[in-house]
Parts: sequence; structure tokens; C-alpha cells
Amino acid sequence: MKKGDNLIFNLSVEVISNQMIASEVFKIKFFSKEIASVAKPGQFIHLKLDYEDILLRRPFSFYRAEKETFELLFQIVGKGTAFLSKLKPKEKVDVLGPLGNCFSLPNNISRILLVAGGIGIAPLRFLAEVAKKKGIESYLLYGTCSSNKIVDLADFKALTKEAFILTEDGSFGEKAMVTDLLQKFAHEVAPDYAYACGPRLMLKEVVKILISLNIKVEIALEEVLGCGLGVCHGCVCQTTKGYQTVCRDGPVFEGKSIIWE
Amino acid sequence: MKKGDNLIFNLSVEVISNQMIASEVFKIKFFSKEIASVAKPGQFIHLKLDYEDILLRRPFSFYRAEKETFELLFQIVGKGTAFLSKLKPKEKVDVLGPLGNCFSLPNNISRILLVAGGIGIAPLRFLAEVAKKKGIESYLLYGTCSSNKIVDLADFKALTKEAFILTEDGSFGEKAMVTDLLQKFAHEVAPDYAYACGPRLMLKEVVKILISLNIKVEIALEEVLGCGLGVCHGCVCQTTKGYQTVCRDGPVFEGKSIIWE
Amino acid sequence: MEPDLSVEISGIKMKNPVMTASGTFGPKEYLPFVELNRLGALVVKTVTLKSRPGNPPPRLRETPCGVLNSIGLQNPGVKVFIKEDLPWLSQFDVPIIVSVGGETVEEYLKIIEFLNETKEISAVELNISCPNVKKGGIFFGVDPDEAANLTVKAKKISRFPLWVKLSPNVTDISLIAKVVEESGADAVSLINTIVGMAVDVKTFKPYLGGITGGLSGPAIKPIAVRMVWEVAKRVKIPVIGMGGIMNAHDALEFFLVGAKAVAVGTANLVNPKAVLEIISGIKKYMKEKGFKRMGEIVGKIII
Amino acid sequence: MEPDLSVEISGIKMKNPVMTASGTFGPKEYLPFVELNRLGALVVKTVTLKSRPGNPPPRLRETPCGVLNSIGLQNPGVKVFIKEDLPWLSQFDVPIIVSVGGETVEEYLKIIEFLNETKEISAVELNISCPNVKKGGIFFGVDPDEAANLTVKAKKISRFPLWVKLSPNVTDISLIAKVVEESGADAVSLINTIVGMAVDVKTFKPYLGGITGGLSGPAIKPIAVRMVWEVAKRVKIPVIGMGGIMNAHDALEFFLVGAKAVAVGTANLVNPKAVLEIISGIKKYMKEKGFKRMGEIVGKIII
Ligand SMILES: Cc1cc2nc3c(=O)[nH]c(=O)nc-3n(C[C@H](O)[C@H](O)[C@H](O)COP(=O)(O)OP(=O)(O)OC[C@H]3O[C@@H](n4cnc5c(N)ncnc54)[C@H](O)[C@@H]3O)c2cc1C
Ligand SMILES: Cc1cc2nc3c(=O)[nH]c(=O)nc-3n(C[C@H](O)[C@H](O)[C@H](O)COP(=O)(O)OP(=O)(O)OC[C@H]3O[C@@H](n4cnc5c(N)ncnc54)[C@H](O)[C@@H]3O)c2cc1C
Ligand SMILES: Cc1cc2nc3c(=O)[nH]c(=O)nc-3n(C[C@H](O)[C@H](O)[C@H](O)COP(=O)(O)O)c2cc1C
Ligand SMILES: Cc1cc2nc3c(=O)[nH]c(=O)nc-3n(C[C@H](O)[C@H](O)[C@H](O)COP(=O)(O)O)c2cc1C
Ligand code: FES
Ligand code: FES
Repeated sequence: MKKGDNLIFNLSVEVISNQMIASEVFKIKFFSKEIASVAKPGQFIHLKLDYEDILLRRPFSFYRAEKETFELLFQIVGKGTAFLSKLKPKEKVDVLGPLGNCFSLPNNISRILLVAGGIGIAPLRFLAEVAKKKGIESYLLYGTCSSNKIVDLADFKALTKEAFILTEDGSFGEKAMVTDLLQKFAHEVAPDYAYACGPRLMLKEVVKILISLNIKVEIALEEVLGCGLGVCHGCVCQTTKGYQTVCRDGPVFEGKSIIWE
Repeated sequence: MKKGDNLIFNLSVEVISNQMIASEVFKIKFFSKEIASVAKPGQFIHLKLDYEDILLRRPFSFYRAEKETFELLFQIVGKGTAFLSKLKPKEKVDVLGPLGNCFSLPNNISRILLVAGGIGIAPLRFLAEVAKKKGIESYLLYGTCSSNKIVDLADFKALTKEAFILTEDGSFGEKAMVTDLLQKFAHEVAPDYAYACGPRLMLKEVVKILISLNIKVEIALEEVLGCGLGVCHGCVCQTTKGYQTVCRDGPVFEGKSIIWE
Repeated sequence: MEPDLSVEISGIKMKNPVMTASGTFGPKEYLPFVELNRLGALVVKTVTLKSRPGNPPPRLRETPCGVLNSIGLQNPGVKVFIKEDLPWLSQFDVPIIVSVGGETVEEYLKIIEFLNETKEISAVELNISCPNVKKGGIFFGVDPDEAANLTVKAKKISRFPLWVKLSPNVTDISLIAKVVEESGADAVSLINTIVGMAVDVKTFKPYLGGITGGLSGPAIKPIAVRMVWEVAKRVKIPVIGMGGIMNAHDALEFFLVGAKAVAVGTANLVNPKAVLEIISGIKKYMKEKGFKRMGEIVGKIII
Repeated sequence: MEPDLSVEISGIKMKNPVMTASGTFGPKEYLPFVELNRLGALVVKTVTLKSRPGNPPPRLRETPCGVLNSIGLQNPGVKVFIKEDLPWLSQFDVPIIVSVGGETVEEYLKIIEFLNETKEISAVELNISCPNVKKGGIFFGVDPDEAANLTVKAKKISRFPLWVKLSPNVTDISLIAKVVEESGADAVSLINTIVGMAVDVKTFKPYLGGITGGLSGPAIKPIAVRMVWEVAKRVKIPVIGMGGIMNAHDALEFFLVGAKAVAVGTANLVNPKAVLEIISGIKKYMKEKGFKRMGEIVGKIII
């Protein structure tokens, strides 16, 4: 993973659109030249949501960023995301970002593997887009619990060389978990590099499998965040270098550096 | 003052309309047969506002109630009222009421004096309406700080025999405070009974003046409320009978029974 | 099969582990909203020996996610309570817990003597933790020796099981709990309110007539949960948890750290039906999770 | 005329009475948002003798209007601090207050000895109130004798004014403040966080890796204001107030009850510009009300 840009903005930005695109999953678009022009895949934005007794900001990965706008993809899991889902065009949100480091796309690679579980697809879409621009071929393995959770299928098909979709209940694609088929898929694709995002348990398994195949993997981690700026040390995860902050040393980590509990 | 009806409802009721009718003053209308049919002038409704970290309900006097709807008049003073001002038709609010006692309109009276300061006009409009139906003549002395705070002027003119409007800055009517002209006005009107609502300091003065003129006066008091049901003893005021609850023994008290600090 | 929510506290059988916290629930006033027979138990407003007028207003102030109150134990005194409230209360099939408060040991004991003459009550709760009275109250709750002395004497004379309600305004609440247990208490309830204060920067005056007040509500929940956890680890008598319980999930937090029952306070002021909703919420949770008895939850925190 | 916000605390002249609370503000990281020269003072994250890895994650949990943290004084140790952070900090025209924490009296004293060798700092703040470390920390803050002993020894050797940061997890904070004053402290700051806990009812596990954590934020403000009031009445040394200050009005509450300065903690995590907004808010308030100096506000509560 790479250091993100050092430019960090704290702005009030306007919602352009906000739509449900899968069950309890929303895509929200904001206007901000400043942020859109420097955001990198893997980085996130920290939103201040003035709702009920919410105190801390809420972090979301960039799902897209182009010229003057950026998009987030989010799933409703609590009151912050519930509130976010109700924001309407023209409403404003106080944002802090881009924050964190970003996925690395070393120059010498030509095909990458993206492994997404559920809403973990968010940072990987942005990565696939940037990879494509660089002429790097992406192969996507994307699992959700059910067909109604799958987002932007056509978009992913266009961005990737191959998109392999699974559901846990078999309602779309193969009935399997990402980790069930990863070994085979990774073997076939034989990527130079892999990137994964999803639930913690999945990531742990994904890293194990890819390491056993000798494929370098970067993962985007989640933790409850405070400041988002590397100050409070509230968001650490255990790594081979000791505790590292998810917000600043991460959210992207080398798979092999994480010490899973 | 009289005991209110014993029927108390805890319902989720729908907003019918909500409009600004003066500077920072709103009129909101709700649909509820149950409540509208039993509400009495002087009684109030206790609103649960799900906004930010608001915990306690907020009380508002009935401004009108007819058949299936009731109206409140409120002024924005903090976050509860700010939120209330943004409610849109069809949104729902959890309400508890009608609560408290009500103004008495003894049978043998024929002309009453209403004294209102600012938003204190709210409970008096409802009283004027009921009085009119009973064939009792109302005389209104109504003061606000400025012309942009005056509400429903035409309405009050229709409901009362005479409506005398003052502003503190002279931007409408005479430049005076209610308490400046009360003595003269009360003397001319010579009412059987008087009713007042407004800021605490004004009420104290109004009661003093009217008592000196030997005119019986009932006042509607405010306090920070908790339960609204007479349980927590959080809302007491000092009276000749000791501490009494504004929410249950009041909000209407005989002017002479209050011990002002 | 319906989960069994019943619990037994100091020999009192309760249909479920949810009671009303002292001073926050009016059985008569809440009757239109709450079927009293469905409550686990009803803890009445603290009674004192003589009637008390309470503190000067204003008595309430909302703070972030909390409420400061300075009621000051306004109540008509134990005799009026026994004559006027108790007979009415006894028509219901719900354990009545009488909270008692005093300025001296003698006052506490006198009240218990009065209560000893009644038949309708299930337990006495010693309120040694009210922060809103000048004398007595919290004084007994912050000093282990005073707490022990009062508990021993109260236990000696009380015909009823003795609960002691602890103050959170102490360095080590589990020490007070332990001392009180050793002195004969049959259960401890905690927490009472935390002393707090708010000032109006427009007038330079405190918002409360009593200057300071007791903080309750969601704001104090993390503190209450921690204290219940500390106490439950240290004593064997039942622990009754409270402080900021607004819904079933909040109540479950208290059970997990070791509360055998919970009490609901501030939530009643906001939502008259709070207690009932919390009871059904707990039942629903147990059904979904497949729990059959409270014993499968109480103290089952995984560390 | 512009109001004069300056204050003097233990001989340190500050442009205004607003500082950053220890552990919640990163001077380097906040530089894009905050002109450091505009701060009243900068209290750095507590340093310990050796580097500390801190507590196991998760370390943060939001609670109603509050935050529980279990950071556990993660820091690189005093030597790294002096070598790497202090030189950079000294380029700014703002008093640097170094918060120190230890497991034993000796550790505290050793750190002070290291700091004595530096020139860039304005005061030392003894953190005797961190609830998130197993040994030391809060232990010194809840026992008057321990607090006195440590303060006397620290004062004896410190080249710099000595501030002591008090724990709210005590029965009588003004007693500790008094004892600490008598032991030579030049100022007291309060409150540190209140021990709290939250449990996930889905997993039965505590939300924090450290099980309990320290509660901060608006939820604790009424408790903090009350404690500052109690302490300010009892001691003559300056009182630095903190706990839930999110805006200028919150800060003013603390001044009115007697805080000569305030510190802002959790608010920094939410809004990097919080301190600056609070400073301008206080200035605006003073202008509107016609106040010229902080002395016209500090301790001016009308009872
Ligand atoms: C770097 C980063 C990037 C993220 N990107 C995305 C994204 O692109 N799309 C998306 O849907 N989600 C993303 N998340 C997770 C998202 O931040 C949380 O879902 C959100 O904060 C929950 O807020 P809430 O108020 O709805 O839930 P809450 O009511 O606060 O909590 C609901 C549940 O979410 C957990 N939670 C709360 N806050 C956080 C947090 N800050 N981080 C992780 N879990 C939390 C709680 O423990 C609880 O179990 C990301 C998290 C991180 C750290
Ligand atoms: C019986 C009764 C009837 C009332 N009728 C009306 C009415 O018809 N129209 C109207 O505009 N207002 C009325 N009020 C006052 C109204 O309840 C308050 O203005 C409202 O609760 C403020 O809420 P907030 O969240 O906007 O303000 P907050 O942010 O809570 O506070 C703003 C200011 O209002 C004060 N305040 C807060 N809560 C109350 C309360 N419960 N009672 C009194 N003051 C409070 C605060 O001390 C503060 O100074 C009535 C009050 C009572 C007790
Ligand atoms: C308005 C009010 C009155 C109270 N009166 C009493 C009382 O008389 N006796 C008592 O032991 N506790 C009293 N309490 C404390 C509550 O019983 C309870 O311990 C505390 O409020 C914490 O619970 P909560 O956060 O659910 O309210 C009172 C609390 C409030 C808010
Ligand atoms: C994330 C975090 C880290 C903290 N670290 C320290 C610390 O290292 N040393 C210390 O004395 N206080 C520490 N505190 C306590 C704060 O300095 C402050 O006393 C407390 O949070 C109350 O203020 P607040 O409500 O404004 O946050 C920390 C608080 C938080 C939230
Ligand atoms: S959230 Fe504060 S260091 Fe990461
Ligand atoms: S608000 Fe509870 S008694 Fe009046």
C-alpha cells in the first residue's frame, strides 16, 4: 500500500444524488472538486452526520471519484448510515478527507485480482477503474449473501476482464462463499497482485489462501474510528510492526502484515 | 381554573400543515379526533421530538381544536422548536395529552379580558373561541416586541369584541408594554374575569394590577416539564398551597395563588 | 415455547426482571398506559418520616442525553403513604417495594417500623444515595461505615427483605456493596443519579434551584453498566441494575454484566409505556436467540 | 475594543484560556486546520518513561452523547518525545504542557528529570487519573495520600510549574484537589474520563478490548461542571476545567463555576477546528455582553 496524498480538506459538500441500488445499500454522490481530484482508491472520507446523539464521524471508502464529484457506497447498519440514506440532493455534509493510505498499483503488474465480500466491493470499484486506465486487467471475485445485495453488475463487467459473482444462498451465480472458490479462481487468473475487502473473517481466510499461493495481497480493513487523522490511536489493529492505525497507517495493509486474533 | 378531562391519549399523530405565520413563529396542525374532541383551553399537549439528543418531551398549549384537528402556535427558542418548525405534512409525532387543567369560564360571566404577551397568545385564542360560542364577550390586550411577531390579527379581531394590540418598539399599534396599559384597559372594559399568559415577569405584574382592581385573574404558567402527568414533581411552582405541579395542578392557576420569588 | 422471564430477588417472585425506578413512575397516573400487573415489581417514590416539600424550582434541566433533577424527595411522608397509597396499590398483583429515605439513622428505622405494621409490601429499599437532600441521603451511601451501621440496624428490625440503593458518587462502589452485603442487605440496587450541574450563560445562574442535581438517562448508562459489573463480581446477593435504560437492549447490557433485575427511571418520563416495551423487547430477544430462562443471560458476559 | 482573553496560569501567560486536552490533539496532524499559535496552550499526549503499545483493540465505542476510549496511554516514551516531537513543537509561539504518566512514583520522577533537561516546555501535568492502565495512573488519583506523596516529590524536583490532572472517579474530588494544592501543585486540571463500559448484546462481549474504558464527551459535562465548581470553591490555585466542551457556551459554563482556563478533548476528534471555533465563540460572547477581561466571567456564577 502507498501513502495517500497529504492534502486533507475539511469542507461542507453538497449531495448531488442518493439512491438505493440494492437492498439496504445506497450510492451517494457529492460535489467537491478539491476532494475528487486527489482521492485515491483505498482512501476514505470521514463524514460528520448531525443526527440524534451521533458524536463521532463515520468513515466511508471512495467508490468513485472523477473531476468534480465523488461517490460512496454504503450499507445501512445503524443510525448514521440510516440518516445518510435519507440525505437529499442539495443538502450539505461536513466531510474530512481524503484520509488514509491507498492501494498500490506497482508499475510492473498487468493483471490483478479483486476479492470483495458484500459492501467490501466499495473501495475495489475505484481501484478497478484506475487499474483499467493504467491498462491493468482486473479479475473480480465478488460474493454477497443474496442476489438483492449485488450492486452495479454491468459496471463491474465493463471495468473488469472477468467478474465472477457468487451468492451465499445461490440466488445469483454459484452458491458459495468467496473463500470457497478463491483458491481455484486465483490459480486460474494467476494475478500479479491481489486486493481484498470484506468482513474480517473473510479477509483472514483470503490472506491465508493467497499467501499459500504466493500471491501478494493488500487488504482494506475496518475499525471504529475516532479522529481519522492518526491522532487518537483509537483505531489500531495488530500488525507485525505492532499496533498500527487503520485510519492513517491503513486502511490498506499488506495481508501478510496483519496479526489476526 | 378547572380540572381538565381525565382522558389522556398517547398517540402517533399526523401533521396536516405547518407554516410560519410571524417571525420565528409557526402554526402547526395535527390530525387526531381523540385529542381534538376533548382538548380544553389552557390544556397542553406533550410532544416527543426525535431529534438530536432531545430526551424530554416538549409541552405546547392548544391554540385551536376542532372536531378532528388541533393546532399549536410555537416560537423557535431551541432545538426542539427548531425541529418542530421543519416537520412536514404527513410526518408523525408521538403526542401525550391533553394534559393539565383548563381555564374556567364560570356560567355567570359575560365579558372577559385576555392579556397576552408574545407567544402567550397561544392558549388565549382557544379560550376566546370557546367564550364566543358561549356568548361571552372577549377583550384582548396583546403585546409583542415588534410587528413581525404579531399573529392572526384578523382572526383575533373576529373572535373578540375588541382587540388592542401593542408593540414594544411601536412598529404596530401603540408603543408600550402590556403592563403599561393594562390598568386603563381593564378599567374601561370592566371584565368579570381576566386570563393572562406570557413571560413570567409580565404575569407577575399583570396579576398585581388586576388584583388591585379587584378583577379575578387566571394565568397559564410555564416550567420545564418532565413527565407532564404529575408524577416526577419536576415542574413545581410555589403557591399559597405549597409547591404545585404546573403540568397537573396547572398550567392554569389563580393569579392570587402564586407566590412570585 | 415462551421464554420464562421470571426471577426471584430476596425471596420475592417476580414475573419478569423489569421494575420501575423510585421517583419516576406514578402507578395511578400511568394506569391508562400500563397494566400494572405486568410489571416485575413496582418501586415507589422514596418516602420519608415526615412530609417534605422538596427543593425550590426549577427542578429539571435537560443535558446532553441526560436529565438533571433536583426534586429533593418531595413526598407526603410515610403515614400518608401507608394510609392513602398503599391500600390502592395492594389491589394489583405486583410486588411493592418501598423506598425509604431519612436524615438520621433513627428516621430510617422509624419509617421501617411504620412499614412493619403493613402487609402489602414485598421489600424495603434503603435509599442511601439521594444527592438532592442536604442532610442524610447520600451521606450514608458514600461512607462504608455509615452504610454498614445503617444497614445492620435496618436489617435487625425490618420484617421485609432489605434492599440497599447505592450511590455512584464514590471511589469504589463495589466496596460499599460488599460492606452492605456483610451488614445483612438482601439485595443492592444501583445506580442512583450522579451529582451534576448546569449553568445558564445568559443569566450566570445555575439552571436548577437546588444548584446541583442528579444526572440520569442514557448519558450515564456506560458508568452504570461498569458499576453493576464491578458490584456483581464482588457480591453474592442479587444486583438490581439501572441507569439510562431506555430499551430492551440497554436492559440486556445490565443482565449480561450480572444484574438479576433492572429498573427503569428516566425512560418513564419520556414514554409512559417504556417498561412494558422493555419487557416485550427482552422476551422477543430471548425468543430469537433461543433463550429459555433469565439465568442463561444474567452475568454471561464473555470476557 | 477587542476583549482581552489572556490568562495567566502558574506563571504561564496564555493568549486565551482554551487549550487542547491531553491525548486528543495532534499538533502535526491538525496543522492543516489549526494555526497553533492561536491556542491558549497545547497539552501533549501523556508520555511515559518507556514506550507503551497501548491496549488491545477495539479501543473506541460511541455511547449516548459520549465516547468510551481504552487507548491505554500508547506513546513512544519520553525520550522519543523529547528527541522527535519537542523540537518541532518549539517552533510555535504557544505554551507546551507535557502530560506525564507512570506506574510508580519513581517513573513519574524519572520522566520529570528527563523533562528538566529541556527548555521548550512551560509546565508539567501529572496525569494521575488515566483509567485505562492496569498499574499506576488512576491509582494515584483516587487516594489522597498517594496523590499527596507523588505531588510533593514531583514538585521538589520539577523545574517547571506542576499541574495535576484529577480523576473524577472519586467520592470527593475537592478533597484530592485540596491535598494536591497543599502538596505544592501550581494548578489542577479536571476532569479526566469516567470509567465506563458497554456490552454488545449480539456477541455478549464488551465493546472494548480493554473491557472498561474512559467516558468523555457531552454526556459527562454536567458532572465535570459540578466537579470544577466544587474544586474551585476549595482551592486557591488555578483550576483548568474540561469534560464535554464542544462549543463556546460549554466553555463559558466552566468559567462561570470557576475554571480559569479550559481544555477541549473529544471535540477535537469530531471537528479539527473545534478549539479555534471555541476561542472565537468566547470572544464573540464577551463582545456582545461587553466583557473586557476573563476576570469578569471566571467564578462569576450567581447563586
Ligand atoms: C476506513 C473505513 C472505510 C469504510 N468504508 C465503508 C464503505 O465504503 N461502505 C460502508 O457501508 N461502510 C464502510 N465502512 C463502515 C462504516 O464506517 C460503518 O458501517 C458506519 O460507520 C456505521 O455507522 P452507523 O452509525 O450506521 O452504525 P452504528 O450505529 O454506529 O453501529 C452499527 C454497527 O457498526 C459498527 N461501527 C460503528 N462505527 C463504525 C466504524 N467507524 N467503523 C466500523 N464499524 C463501525 C458498530 O460497532 C455496530 O456494530 C468503513 C469503515 C472504515 C473504518
Ligand atoms: C404548559 C406549557 C405550555 C406551553 N405552550 C407553549 C406554546 O403554546 N407555544 C410555545 O411556543 N411555547 C410553549 N411553551 C414553552 C415550550 O414548551 C418551550 O419553548 C419548548 O419546550 C422549548 O423547547 P426547545 O427544545 O426548542 O428549547 P430548549 O433548547 O430545550 O431550550 C430553550 C430555552 O427554553 C427553555 N425551556 C426548555 N424546555 C422548556 C419547557 N419544557 N418549558 C419551558 N421552557 C423550556 C430552556 O430553559 C431554554 O431557555 C409551553 C410550556 C409549557 C410548560
Ligand atoms: C425525576 C427523578 C426522581 C427520582 N426520585 C428518586 C427517589 O425518590 N428515590 C430514589 O431512590 N431514586 C430516585 N431517582 C433515581 C432513579 O430511581 C434512578 O436511580 C436514576 O434515575 C437512574 O436511572 P435512569 O437513568 O433510568 O433514570 C429519581 C430520578 C429522577 C429522574
Ligand atoms: C481518545 C482519548 C485519549 C485520551 N488520552 C489522554 C491522555 O493521554 N492523557 C490524559 O491525561 N487524558 C487523556 N484523555 C482525557 C482527556 O484529556 C480529557 O480529560 C477527557 O476526555 C474529558 O474531556 P472531553 O470530554 O472534552 O474529551 C483522553 C481522552 C480521549 C477521548
Ligand atoms: S481514528 Fe484516531 S488514530 Fe485512527
Ligand atoms: S412534569 Fe412531572 S410532575 Fe409535572
